Amino acid sequence: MVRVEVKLKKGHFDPEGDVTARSLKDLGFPVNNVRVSKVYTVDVSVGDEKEAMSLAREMCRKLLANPTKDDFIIEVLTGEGGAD
Amino acid sequence: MVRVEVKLKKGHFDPEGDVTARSLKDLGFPVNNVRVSKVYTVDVSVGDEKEAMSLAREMCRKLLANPTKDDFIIEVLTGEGGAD
Amino acid sequence: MDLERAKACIARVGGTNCDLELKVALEDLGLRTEILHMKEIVKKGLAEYQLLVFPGGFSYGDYVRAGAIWGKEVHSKIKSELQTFIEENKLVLGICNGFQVMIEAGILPDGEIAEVPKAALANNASSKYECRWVYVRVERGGTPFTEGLTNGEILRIPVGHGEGRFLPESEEVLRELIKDGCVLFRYALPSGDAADGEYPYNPNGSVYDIAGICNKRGNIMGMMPHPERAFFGWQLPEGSDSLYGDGKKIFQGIIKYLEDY
Amino acid sequence: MREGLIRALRGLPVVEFDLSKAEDGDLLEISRTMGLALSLGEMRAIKGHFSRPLTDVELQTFGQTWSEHCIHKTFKGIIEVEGGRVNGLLKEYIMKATRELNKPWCYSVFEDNAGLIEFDRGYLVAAKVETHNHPSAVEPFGGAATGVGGVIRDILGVWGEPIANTDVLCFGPLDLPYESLPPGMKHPKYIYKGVVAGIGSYGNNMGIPTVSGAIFFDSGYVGNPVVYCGCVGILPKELYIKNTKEGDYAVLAGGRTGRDGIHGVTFASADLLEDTDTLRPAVQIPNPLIEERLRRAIISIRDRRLASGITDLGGGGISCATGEMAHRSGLGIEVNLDVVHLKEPDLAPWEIWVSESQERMLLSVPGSNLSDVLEIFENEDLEACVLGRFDESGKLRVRYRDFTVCDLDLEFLYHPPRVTRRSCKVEYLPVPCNVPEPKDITEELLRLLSDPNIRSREEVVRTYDHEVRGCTAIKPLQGDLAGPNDAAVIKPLKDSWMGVVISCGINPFYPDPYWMAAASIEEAIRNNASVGGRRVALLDNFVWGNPEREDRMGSLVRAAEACYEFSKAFDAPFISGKDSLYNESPLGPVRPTLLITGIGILPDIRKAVTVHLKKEGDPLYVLGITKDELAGSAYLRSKGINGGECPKVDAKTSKEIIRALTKAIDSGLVAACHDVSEGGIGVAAAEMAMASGLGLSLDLRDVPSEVKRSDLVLFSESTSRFLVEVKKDRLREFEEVFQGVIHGRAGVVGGRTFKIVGLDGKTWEASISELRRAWRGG
Ligand SMILES: Nc1ncnc2c1ncn2[C@@H]1O[C@H](COP(=O)(O)OP(=O)(O)O)[C@@H](O)[C@H]1O
Ligand SMILES: [Mg+2]
Repeated sequence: MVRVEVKLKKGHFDPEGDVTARSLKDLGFPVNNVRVSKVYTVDVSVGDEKEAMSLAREMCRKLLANPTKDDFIIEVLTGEGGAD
Repeated sequence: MVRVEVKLKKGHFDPEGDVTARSLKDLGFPVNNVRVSKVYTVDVSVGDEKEAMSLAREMCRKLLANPTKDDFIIEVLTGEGGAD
Repeated sequence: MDLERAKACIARVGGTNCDLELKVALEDLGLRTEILHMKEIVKKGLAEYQLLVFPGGFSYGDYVRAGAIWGKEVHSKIKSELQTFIEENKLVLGICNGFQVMIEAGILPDGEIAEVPKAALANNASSKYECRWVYVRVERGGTPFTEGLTNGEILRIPVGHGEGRFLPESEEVLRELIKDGCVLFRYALPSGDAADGEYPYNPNGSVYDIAGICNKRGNIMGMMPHPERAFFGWQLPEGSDSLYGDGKKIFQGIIKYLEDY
Repeated sequence: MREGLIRALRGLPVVEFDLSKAEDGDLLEISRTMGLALSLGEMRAIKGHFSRPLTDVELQTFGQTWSEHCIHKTFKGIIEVEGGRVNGLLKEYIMKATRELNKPWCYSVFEDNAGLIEFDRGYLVAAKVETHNHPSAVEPFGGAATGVGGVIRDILGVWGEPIANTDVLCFGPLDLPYESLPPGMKHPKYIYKGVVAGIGSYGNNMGIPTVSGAIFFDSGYVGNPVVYCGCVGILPKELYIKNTKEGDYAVLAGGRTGRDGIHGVTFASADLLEDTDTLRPAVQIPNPLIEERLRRAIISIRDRRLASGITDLGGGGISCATGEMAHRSGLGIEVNLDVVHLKEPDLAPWEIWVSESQERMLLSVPGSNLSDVLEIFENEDLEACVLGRFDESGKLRVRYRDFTVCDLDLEFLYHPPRVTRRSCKVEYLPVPCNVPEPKDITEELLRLLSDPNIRSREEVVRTYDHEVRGCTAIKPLQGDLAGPNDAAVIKPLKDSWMGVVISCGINPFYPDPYWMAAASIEEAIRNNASVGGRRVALLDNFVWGNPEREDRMGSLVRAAEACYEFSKAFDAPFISGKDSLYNESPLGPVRPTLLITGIGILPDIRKAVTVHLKKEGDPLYVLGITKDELAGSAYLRSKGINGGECPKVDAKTSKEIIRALTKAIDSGLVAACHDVSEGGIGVAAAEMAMASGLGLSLDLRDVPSEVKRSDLVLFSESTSRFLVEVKKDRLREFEEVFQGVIHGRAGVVGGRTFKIVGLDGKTWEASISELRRAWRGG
């Protein structure tokens, strides 16, 4: 199981975050700023952590992220639990 | 700074995850399943961790999650760093 | 009430984009219609209107969830105003994004403007935006919005949305809806049978093929399909010799209700 | 850089260049390090003109204004051809045709952001098509989305209310092996999905129906995907106000200005040679939510006649928008950069000046209306600032923190040295091709139907809202079965039955650039006529490789020549267009691609004709003659065979056929119609059947044809042909209309199957569901 978080690179304006922050403020929350990112929890069939990591990196490169605008963080989840 | 991850409840069908899994399989990745969730990194002006936590819970109730389909996980981020 | 004195308010915020065609439809039936930005509604209230419409579009970019941000804005800005409006038995209609707004605002299914919604319009089972004509079956005629329609009647109306999969909070909510006759429209096969989840007749995977629901009193209704895009005969995909399409029937009901109001 | 050429300006984030001391090498280095993309000749011209040092803001102004994108250097330049020179492709070909045709209904052409033609009841229709290739190659979703956003602003920039979008897309093959991609290049599948999602998202969010387009796959697009975005709008003629006066204020409204999209223009002109991932600053994040509000505000400012002029911010950002507006009004302007709303605080003045951040518009507003205009923007939650004021100086002056950081003569700025390009002759010399005669024609047909270039586009088109605004009379997809209509028809006015007919023609696979262009023009007109459209205005969009290479230039010249010839011959003027050059990648140049968009009218949309067969027993006609013209055809390509004759266009015959067809449609004789294009009669007939679920039978012996083999008759791509279902009881009238015009009654609607009778009398049959399986996949 790997967890890939894809988020806009620093410095890029995040329209969704902007709208969300405004709405939260309207609702009375003391919010300064919001950034929105996406998380893919991927159930992969691989042997070890290292392989999972390199596969996830490849997934980001090919589909999940665009290095021109996104940063991504990969985390290999071990132990029980799964993509439900 | 709080991090709110909003994800579909267990057992709920995730169309986006489904499509993503299919694309990844298409690309030859040994993927069984994908779930997609959204993360809001919220910069809030509050005193302590406890207050941040309860505020975040309130944000979920009032805007970020729809209890019919969503679960959420809140994490209070301490230390430096910020919503960029 | 004299139709000449009646007035409709089409609400809008940034990202609303189906307001003009709605105005065209309502005005074609002789109902005076104004398009009001939420800001103006906050300022002047709803007292002078008998029909409030939340139209389609992408309010606030559909960020967070479709309809969520506007839905919550309804809470923070016009809740009591709207409550009064509903209690006076005036009509509230939500189409597409407007339906999403009403669900997120908790106006439907209950008609109470609940803090926490009891249903969701989740993303389509296909995970894609779907623009297509569907067969909508009338489940209950004779309500303000289905006046003049008969049970089982089939309407041709298009949908256009990415998040229209109706999900009730629980089995029980669904049972109640059905029992109370609050399911007004369901997606159907061309034959008239319920689509029973079959894609693309049920374009989004809605539970129980739900395309539109109302509150118990029947004065609040939300639907995913766009009757304003099926108002005139020429809008129909097969073309039509008649001046009007099926969408008009829904607006016709509204007019009748307002005349009797 | 050499000592003494450059110095910082007293405490400002501005540097000055002393060009007088610069040698040629220095000039080139300045151009390169500043990202100006100016040639030595251009740098010399600048040097020669000034006796004082120039600021970076000024140099950037030249870089932007003299870019390929803003000033169309190549299309306005001189071209050396065999035995002479062409004095500008635009002037000698494209615009010349329009000028000579001199149509009274052409209201404004090649002038403003979009072409404007007369419509009904005092309204004008505006149309513009743009490309956004490089941005889409780098960031498919954002690139395509901002392409849509940009062309919508072109329509807003002529005070048009957008009513429809179009998109024509070309990608590499989706099954391309990953290993064959050079590093940094994105896979066609990634690009395809992102681009389609971006187009849909922006249009849907704006509430503008995306109604017409095409998708191609070819290895010639792997390194250079092509993304055309078009927009059509409508406006009352009397509200087309372009009357900027001295003393008017320049108001900038919409999104904030940031570093995103800095040097987008020069980026669009530079070969895409590097690892695309490193070109980050040009990536833009689309925000349709702002543009939706901009549209509201602008239409309301228009309706209240509060502004004296308007233009969009596209290539070159504020620098080009202000310069162009001042120049075309015969004025000057002083701009104040301090008031611009910024996304990040520390932008240098030159960055603010040239940034191409999206979703911004520029208006000129008389002082008396200024507060009203600002209030409208405020009511729509839009930021706006009073950027400057127009004056009679004839200069472009820019202030930053009380310093003048730019002071240029508009006359000089807008008269760059003309470039000269060389070309070599490019011509297709047909070689005979040997196509083995297939045993089973049905099999060939099924294979063609499943060809990536012919397959159903339903999967994509349904993700575009094509019904929003409630004005789409003829949809891109016909009915539940999603038959491919030839053109979309929009009914924009409540009180008029007149429709705007939107079609396109594009044949990138035809090997001869001249006939490729001719066929594309004819196809755009034919698609228009197919649903009942007429009085077609054309838009040209060239996507070519590096014009500094003689072969690329040679084919460009040939294609442009055909544009002149056939625009004239078809009586269809060009009203707008655009070129996108320098589409090169490590894999070579883009496949030269010319998109012709046709904007026609239909007096009464209730008479529009669709693709699906209507009634059992109706006769089927083939209009036009089928020739042995298979070069570049889907049939030959599917077999990997080159050679053959390129489909040509006989304008006279084509016009006769179209004239008769229009008459037949107007008289209500035609039940269904489909133009014959990719995949020939075989595919066209199959599409009609699949669109309706009705069967048909077609006897090839009755098809007007010069070809002696059944497969070639079925799959030839000769131009000027239609398949028409005629109402059975109106058959005699139809025959009358078509007297003396090439046509053949070759089939009949009905039966349960799709049936072809070959030249030898042999019958081939397929079930409709079999066809549909192949065409829709799965
Ligand atoms: N290759 C071309 N063919 C026809 N018209 C063109 C071509 N290039 C530019 N034009 C026309 O010249 C005018 C100005 O073009 P341009 O400066 O590119 O507009 P914009 O900057 O608003 O996109 C437009 O009306 C455009 O249609
Ligand atoms: Mg422009």
